[in-house]
Order: sequence, then structure tokens, then C-alpha cells
Amino acid sequence: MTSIQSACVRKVKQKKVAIDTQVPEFKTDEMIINLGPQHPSTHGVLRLILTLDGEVVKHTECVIGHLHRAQEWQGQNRTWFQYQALIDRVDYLSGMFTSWALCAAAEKIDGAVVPERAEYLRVLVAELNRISSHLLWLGTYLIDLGALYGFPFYPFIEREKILTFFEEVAGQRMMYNYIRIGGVQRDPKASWFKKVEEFTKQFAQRIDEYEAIVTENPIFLKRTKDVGILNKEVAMAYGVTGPTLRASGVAYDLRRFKPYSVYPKLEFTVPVYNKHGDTWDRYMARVQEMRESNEIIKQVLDMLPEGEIMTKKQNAGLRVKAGEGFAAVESPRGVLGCYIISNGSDKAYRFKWRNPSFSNLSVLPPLLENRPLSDIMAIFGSLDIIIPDVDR
Amino acid sequence: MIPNAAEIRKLSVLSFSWLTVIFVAVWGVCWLVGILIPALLANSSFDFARAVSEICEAITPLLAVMVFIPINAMFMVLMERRVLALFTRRNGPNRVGPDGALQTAADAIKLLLKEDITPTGADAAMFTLAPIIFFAPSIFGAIPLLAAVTNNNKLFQIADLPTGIFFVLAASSIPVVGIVMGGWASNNKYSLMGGLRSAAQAISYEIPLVLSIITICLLAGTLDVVSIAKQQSGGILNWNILGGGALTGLNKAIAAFISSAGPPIAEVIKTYYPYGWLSLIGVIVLCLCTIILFGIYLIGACAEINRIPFDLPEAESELVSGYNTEYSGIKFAIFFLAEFTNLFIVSTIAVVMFLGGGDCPLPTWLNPLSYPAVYIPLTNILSPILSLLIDKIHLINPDTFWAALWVILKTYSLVFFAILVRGTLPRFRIDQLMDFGWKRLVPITLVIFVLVAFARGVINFHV
Amino acid sequence: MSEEVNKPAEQAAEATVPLTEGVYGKLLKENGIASTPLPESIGIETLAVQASALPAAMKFLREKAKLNFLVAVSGVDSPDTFDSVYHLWSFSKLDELVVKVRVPKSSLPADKLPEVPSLSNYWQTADWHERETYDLIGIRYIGHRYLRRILNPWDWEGHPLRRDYKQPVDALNDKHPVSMR
Amino acid sequence: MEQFELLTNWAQANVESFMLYLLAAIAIPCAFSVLFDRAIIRSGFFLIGVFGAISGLFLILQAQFLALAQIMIYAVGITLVVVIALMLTNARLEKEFSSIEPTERIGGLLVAALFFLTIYLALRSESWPVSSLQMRADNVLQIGVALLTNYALPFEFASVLLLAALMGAILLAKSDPKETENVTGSLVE
Repeated sequence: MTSIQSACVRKVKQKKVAIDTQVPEFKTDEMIINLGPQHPSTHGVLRLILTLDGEVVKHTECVIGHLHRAQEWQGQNRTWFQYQALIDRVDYLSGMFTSWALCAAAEKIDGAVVPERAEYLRVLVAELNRISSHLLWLGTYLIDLGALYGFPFYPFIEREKILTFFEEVAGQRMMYNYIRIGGVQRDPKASWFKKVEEFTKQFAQRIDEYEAIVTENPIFLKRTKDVGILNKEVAMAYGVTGPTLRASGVAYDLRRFKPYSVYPKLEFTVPVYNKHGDTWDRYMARVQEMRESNEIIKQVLDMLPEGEIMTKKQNAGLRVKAGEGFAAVESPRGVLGCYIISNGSDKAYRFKWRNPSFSNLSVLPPLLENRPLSDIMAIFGSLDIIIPDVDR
Repeated sequence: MIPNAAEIRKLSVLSFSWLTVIFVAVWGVCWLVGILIPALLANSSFDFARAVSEICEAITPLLAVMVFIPINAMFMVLMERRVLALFTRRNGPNRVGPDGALQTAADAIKLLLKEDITPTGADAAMFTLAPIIFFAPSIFGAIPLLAAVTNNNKLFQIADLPTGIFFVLAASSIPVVGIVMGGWASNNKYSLMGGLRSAAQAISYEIPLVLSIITICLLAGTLDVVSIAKQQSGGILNWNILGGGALTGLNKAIAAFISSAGPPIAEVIKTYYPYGWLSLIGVIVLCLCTIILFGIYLIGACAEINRIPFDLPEAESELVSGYNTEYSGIKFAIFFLAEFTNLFIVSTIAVVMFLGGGDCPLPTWLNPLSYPAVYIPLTNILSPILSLLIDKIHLINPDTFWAALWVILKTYSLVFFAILVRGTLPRFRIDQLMDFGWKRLVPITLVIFVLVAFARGVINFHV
Repeated sequence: MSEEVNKPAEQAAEATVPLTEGVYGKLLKENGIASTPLPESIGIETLAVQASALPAAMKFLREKAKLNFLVAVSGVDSPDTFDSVYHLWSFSKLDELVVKVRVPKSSLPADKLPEVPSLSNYWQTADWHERETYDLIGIRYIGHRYLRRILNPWDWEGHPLRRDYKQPVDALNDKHPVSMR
Repeated sequence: MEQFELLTNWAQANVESFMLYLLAAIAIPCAFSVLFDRAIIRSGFFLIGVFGAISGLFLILQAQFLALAQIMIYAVGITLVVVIALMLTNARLEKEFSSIEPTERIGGLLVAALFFLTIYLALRSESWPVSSLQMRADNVLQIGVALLTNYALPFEFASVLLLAALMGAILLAKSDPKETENVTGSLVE
């Protein structure tokens, strides 16, 4: 049951392959264990059916859907105006992006023009949201690795500030409903921008602090280096996107690659870690991404133009012209797409969400194969899965 | 500017008041049972009364431990939560009682009143026995230490134990049986894996732990905790962490230099370091070795009591709660209590074995209280009160008081260090843990053992 | 449930605007795979292929045309057809393509699910997306190793995103109009 | 120490024999349970009880070192036995089948009776002289001196054996040469 035994098993198997004699295989009972749906580190209600040989995972099956809330069905049975308020709940850590994906798709179909100030505001809140999402990931990932008490709540200090910004501008801390079809909900006060500016100034230092604690920590390195190596080819075949894909060495970021909104006007780099594609690279990709987001926010604050913020009337009569289209934004977890078929009425004919977590999670079984139990958390955590985003 | 100075102040007040409560409670019980009742019954002509007074004296150490452990564990839990909150700039528990002081007491009451569940398919007898086996050794382990940390107070000499440290180590090796038993009896796969991990881990880390202690015993030349503690008296230079007595000569030489009375310095040095350069090398080697040994002891102890970064048996993010997943109510409370008590006991062992026991860290020549010019006026001022308390009713025993105070301070520093580690480090993986234990710690301790055995020969110890 | 079942507007558009073949439509034709152009969805080429031609077309598009990012597999319960929609992007270039497999409802016998060849053995990302589409729309992907419900419980009945799907609670509502509301 | 006089007198008279019977009352049922318990793991735990009681016997014989060594070695050692028992048995199968045939049982009983008889006769024939030697307080020192003088050779042999075991353990714990992790394999066609 210990690693010693499994090492023996491995050795015996190797030998058999090598010299191909009649050595009977050393057979052990496999243990099937249900990880979840109620488990401290499945980040919600994910169930993994693991087949273990000792502590080594032989086979994994993901059972998802425990948090299925029929978001697509609701979209088809609610008016556009009603549904806008619901979609933040798809990915509760980055609600701005789900709103944005929906709005982008609807605006593309509708041909609606979004005022420039609204576009800048969208980028601003989205990047803030990206930072807050990555900060939460950082904390919870450390919990997954077993640093249960100290560090995990440290990034929450900064995240709390961001949530306060959102509360001020959108009225809610998590379910913002701020980005609307045709613009944004409301224009923040001048003092708000000043606060955000102060935040960005000190945030780079805070990332340095986190890195000082985590990045070169020997135990952290031991737990993350060469663990859960995700090859470029596998990642692309599984449709993995976001920092997880970029850590495997594919410089695929929608903000750069298929620029939308005002991203072409902004200067930033897409951090790519083409070393191994292991969990440590994924960690580094996210940390660097936070720095980049911080830079983007600084630029946006400088470039923010005056003007309108909304072109469409926000009431129950909100309609989108007939047509179909797919639009995607780069969420903290990857490509968050929305496929809409509209028939011109007050409800959509068909909604389909393309969630980054859904595709990113599907790569988990091959990553877990032949890894010890403890690595499950290191690998699973590094993929940054949000279960509501998977289950919708 | 410290950002959370207010929190630190609150925590200090909290710690001070809790430690006072612990001190007063334990010493109050001991004084009542060990001194007052026997004193009242001593002149009685009835055999029965005298027997009662003897029994009272005999059970005092046990009583001290029994009173100390639950109150202390309550404070440790509270302190851990508050300190961790401090590290992360949160508010810890601060609602129950004044500034959250009674939070853990409330938790304890809740746990005692909670339904005690035995899962289906569990081996009920073993399931009940496991927390007891886990907890009982910590009481037995604490008893020999009691005399060592109270400056060999007559009250706490339970028995003449020439193998004291061995007794403590034997007691500390039993809890793993409780963990395996609980893990197996729970009829839960997570618990079972926690138990198995615990067995593997405890066996691997027992070896460097015991070897580091044995090396110190080799230096001290005895297995008796009381005499090991006594050998180290006289300031930090005499402690085992700095050469295990190798620097005693230096200490004496400086004292001789300052006082300018007594034997000449050269003579002192000649007595302690007879081989010149060889002795110097020996001193350096011993100092380095003992410092490394202290580190190894701390690592081994962390692994032995399953604390982060070695908390694999109860790895929360992997095994839910490991071996105590299925436990609830009072059984869980006992597991919890024992965990914190074990932390306290291994810290106390470290204090007694490495950090001088109840010794003041200042060397005698640096300690103002050791100069007659200071302590004579002080005692004159305080004598009316002190003489009443010390001589008349024996409420204060100065030796015991200072020793216990220093031990508590040192032990809680180590506990604080353990909390700091808990608040900083992630967890090892099981194979990395075994690698680290067998391939690093065991060889290092073996090498140090040999080095110490040789270096010991070139220095005169405990002359 | 709403009374009005609106027809998607594209049906009308299809009838009036003559459709031209796009870049990828031509490429496919050159390689002997037939496809029908569909109206563009917000400027992106859309084409329909026969179910039988889907694996070959996808293999060609992924390997030769370098559209190697299968963003999503969606199922659509259109008024006349069941569509399996494939959004193809590329990790290395900007081109996009929407491929649809349309199974006419009229050709389906009652109680039979529309059948489309599965890509899951060829393209891992299709695995879960196809399971999801099977679960919600009820398109049976032939050749899928593990075509099992993914979002709904394994014993769920019906396919909830179909237009004619009746929720269990709706059925109860019809039976007991007062008590269940 | 005069205030302990009464207690010690009483203790010397009674406690030792009382403790002996108490420990026997723990050890003998535990020993029987080791033999007769169906769950192999539980009998492992009972074995710990037996050894604990025996180390208690050592304690009342003033052989502290032996007693503590017994606890330290056997508590941990038996945990290992239990772990191995856990790994090598299937708990579910054990409950369902009994591998012992009734015919085998008779033979076993015969052997057991014969063995018991032999042991009993052997014990009866021994005269069991009571040693007049007083156990000395520094018996750890005595053991140490004895080990390094009279019994130096066996001691060294044991050390070499232990060293070999230690090295073997390290060798087993040593991980394989790093396997190149390739999750791609046949996944991508």
C-alpha cells in the first residue's frame, strides 16, 4: 500500500516487459474510492471515481453535473433582460466574463455599437476580475497542497479590495450584472478610479510578496515540479485553454490572438511558459498574468475616454435581432464562448455555453494516470476548475 | 510600523491571562492536594488520616498533569487559531468571552455534548479504544518530564526513573497504534489510508528522532531527564543546543574573567579543554552537531505528531480528515486534545533536552539577579510578603516558579514556531516524505552520532 | 412553457439570399467532400456536411486545413432538423469555420434519436461535448466509447433542451393544476 | 522520604502481587484473543496488548530498560505487522469463507494438546530458584557494560544485521530513475 510496494510492483512489471519471461505478475487488489462529491478539495461538488493501486491512481472517471442548474434552458425560457442577471452565476469567480461573453455574442448578432468608454470600462472591470479570480486560485491551490492555514488567506486581502470596488460600481460583490448588452450598467465616480489606481500601484509589490513566500519554497517546488505534465499536443487535442494551455507552451490568448474590444490598443505580453507544462508552470503563468492584468488596468485608467456608456435601453423590451453567432472572451480560465441563436423575439432560441473549465477538466483523467493520491490535488488544483462553470 | 499591532497586543494580553489561569489552576491544585491537606493531616494521630495525606502527596503529579492537559490544550487551540489569524491578517475567534478567550472552552463543551456516532460496519470496540490508546501515552509521557521542568520539586518526584527519557520516548511511540487502530476500525477508506500512512511515517521518523535524543544522552552521559536538565543550568552556553556542555569551560572562563576572583582563566580552560587545538575543533564540531540535531529533532517531532508539513495521516485536502474522519463528539475531542498535548510534550522534551529545561537563558555572569548588589536589596524589599508565602504556607517555591516559568516560555516559543511552520509550508507527498526521512535524516543522524562520540573524547564534560 | 414557438429567422433568409461557397467549402470540394453552404453566422463561414462525410471532413479540416481547435460541439433543436454544430478555430491562424450536421426530423422514426458519427475517438475534446449534447439534445453519436449522460443524473429521462421536452414538474402541474404551483 | 513510609510499606506488601495478577488478567485473555479472533488485524492489536502486559511484568521486576525497549520495539513492530496483514488479506473474503476443514481441526487439536502437555511437564520439572540478586538502579549501565564486554561479538553481529536492514530499507525507498512522463502516448492520433 505504501510507495515502497508500488515501486516493487512497477519494477516487477518493467522487468517482465524487458526480458519477457514467464514470471507471474505480482497482482494486488485495486481499491475504488469515491473522491467527492463532498470532499474538501474538489472545489465544489465534483465526484471522481478513482481506481487506486495502493496510493497510485490507475483510472479516473469524472462525474460532473451535481451543480447543474440548466443555465442554457433558463436562457431559452427567460427574456434577454432577465437572463443577463443570471449568467454571472455560471462562473461565480469571474462573473464579468460570463456577462461579457453573452453581451459580445448578442451585440455581434444585433450589430449594436458599444460606446468606447463602455469598452474601456469593460476591460477595466474584467482585468480586475481576472486578478481577483487568480488570487483566489492562488490561495486555494496552496490549500490543495496542504498549506491549510497560513498563506491561503493572504491573497484574500487584495481580493477583498477588488470585491469592494465591484460592490461600489455594480452593487454586488460576486454577482455583478455590470456588463450589459449595449454597454455597461453605470459609470463609476471619479473617486473610484482613484482608488483603483492606488490599488494597482501597490499590487505589484503584493505579488512580489506572494512569490517570495511561495515560488521558491522547497516543498512547493517538490510538490509541483514535474507533476502533472501536460503536453502541448494533448492540451490542444483536449481543447484546453487559458493559462493552463499557455503553461504548456502555446501562446494562445484571445486578447492577443483574436483581439476583441479595445485590447488591440493596449500593450501587454502574454506569459507563456514552455518549459514542461507542469503544475509549477501553470502557477507561474497565472502569477505573471496577474502582473500583466495590473499593467493593463494602469493603461486603461490613463486612456479612459469620456462619453456614453450604454446604447440600448435596459428594460423588459430588450431584444436582439435574428441571427446566430458565437463570441468568446478570454476568461481567467480560458476561452469562454457563447453560441446564440436568436429569432428576434425577447428570448433566445438557443443558448450554448462553451465553458473553459468544462474542457480543462476533461484532461484530468490522463493527467492523473499513475500518479500518487496526493498529486491528484496538486494537479486538479492547478487546472483552476470552477465546478459551476463545468456544470452550468 | 506594524500593521496589526493592535491584534498583537490583544493576543499578548490573551496569552498572558490564559497562561496565568493555567499556572494558577495547576499550582493551586498541587498546593491544595500536595501541601495543604498533608500539612493539615500530618499531625493527626489516626493512621487513616496519615494514609490519606500520603496518598494525596503521591497523586499530586498525576493530578497536576490531569489538570494541566485539558486547560493547556484549550489555550493552545485558541492560540493556534489566533496566531494563524494574525499571520493572515484576519480576525481570529473573538466573540465568545472577552476577546474570544472562551471560544475553545465553548468548543470543548459542544464536542462533549455532541452525539457520539459509531459508523456502520465499524469495529465498535477498537473504534472506542483507539482514542484512548492515542491519548493515554501523553499523560504517562508527561509525568517524568514534570520533575525535570519544576527543578526537581519534591512534590513532583513520582518515582526514581533512571531511564526517564527512554520512558518518554516509549510513551510517544504508542500513539501510532491508536491511529492505525482508529483508521482500520472506522470502516472508511480514507481513514484506512490515513492509518497506513501514519504507520509508515511514524516508523520512518522515529529513528532520526530517537537517534538525535540518544546522541544528546551520549553527551550528557545519562538517561535521566532531571539530571540532563540540571547539567544545563547556568545560562545559554551550558545548554545542549550549543555543544551539550562543550562551552561550559568558556562560560566558566568568562565568569572567572569578570569576577577576577577564583581560579585563573588559563587553569579553567586547561581543565575543560585539555588538548588545545584538538579541543577547539571538538568544540566547533559539537556545537554544529548539536544545532543540527536540534533541527532534526524538530523535524522528527513534527512528523511524529503529524503536523504540517508532515500531516499526511490527516491530510485534509486529500484524505478528508484521515484517520479521524469518522470520529465525532467526545472521541474526536480526545483525538484533538491528544494532538495538541503531544505537540506540547514534544516541545517540552526539546526544551529539556536541548534548551536547558527551566534554566534562565542569561549566563550567570550576565544575569543581574545573580549579583549580591542587586538581589540583596530586592529580597529585603520583598521579604515581608515572600517569607509569608514561601516559608509559612509554601504557596511559592521560588526554584519551581522560575523553572516552570522559563519552561512555559520556551515551550510556547517552540509551539509558536510550530504554528509558524503550519502557517507557511505546504505538505509533503508520502514518497518524498519517506525519501527525506530515510535518505537524508537517518544517515545524517548516524554520522553525527559517530562525530559526537569522537569529539566528546577531546573535551572534559561536567567537571 | 411559452405558447409561441418561433421559427428561427435563418429559415427565411435561406430561401431568399443565394448562398455562395466559402473558402473552406471549396477546399473540401477539391478534396472530394461534399458540403452545402449555409448563411454566414456573423461573418463566419458556415457549411453543412452529410453525417456520413463528417469524419473525413473533420480529419481534413484538422490536419490539412489546420483548424485544430474544436471550440465546442453544440446541439440545436431547429424547427425542422436536429443540428450538431461544430465551431472550429485554429491555434495558429485566425480563420474560423462553423460546420453543421443537419439531421431532418422528417427522416426520423418516432422514438429514434438522430445519429451523427462521433469524433471522440479522434478528437478528445469532442468526448465530453458530445456526451453533453447527447444528454441535453438527444443526438446519438455513433462510435462514442462512453456515450452516457454527463450533466443530468444517469437515470434521467428525456432530453431537456428539446423544444418538445416536458419537465416532470410540468406533467404534474397539468395533473394537479393547483397543488403543484 | 519518611512521609512515604506507610504507603511504601503497604505497597511493597500488596501492590506487586496485585499488579502481577492484574497484568496476567490482561495478558492471558489477550493472548487467547490473538489465537481465536477471526479478524487478523484485531488479533494484531491484541498482540500489542500481550506485549504491553509483559513489559509491565518487566517493570515490576525493576527491569525498566527491558520493559521500555519492549514497548518501543513491539508497539511499532506490531503496527507494521498489522499493516502487512492489512495489505495481504482481503477483509471481505475472510468473513465469508473459513479455510480450515473439520478434519484438519482434529489434528490441530491433538497437536495443541501434545504441545501443551510437553510445556507443562517441562515447566513442572524445573525447580525455579528465586534469585537473591537485587536489581540495581543503574541497570542501564550494567546492560551497556555487558553488551560491550562479554557480549561484544553478538552485539556487533546484531549491529551489522541492523545496518544491512537499514541499507535495504533505503534501497527499497529509493525511487526509480525518473520516468519520463508522457501522457500523450496514443491519445493523439
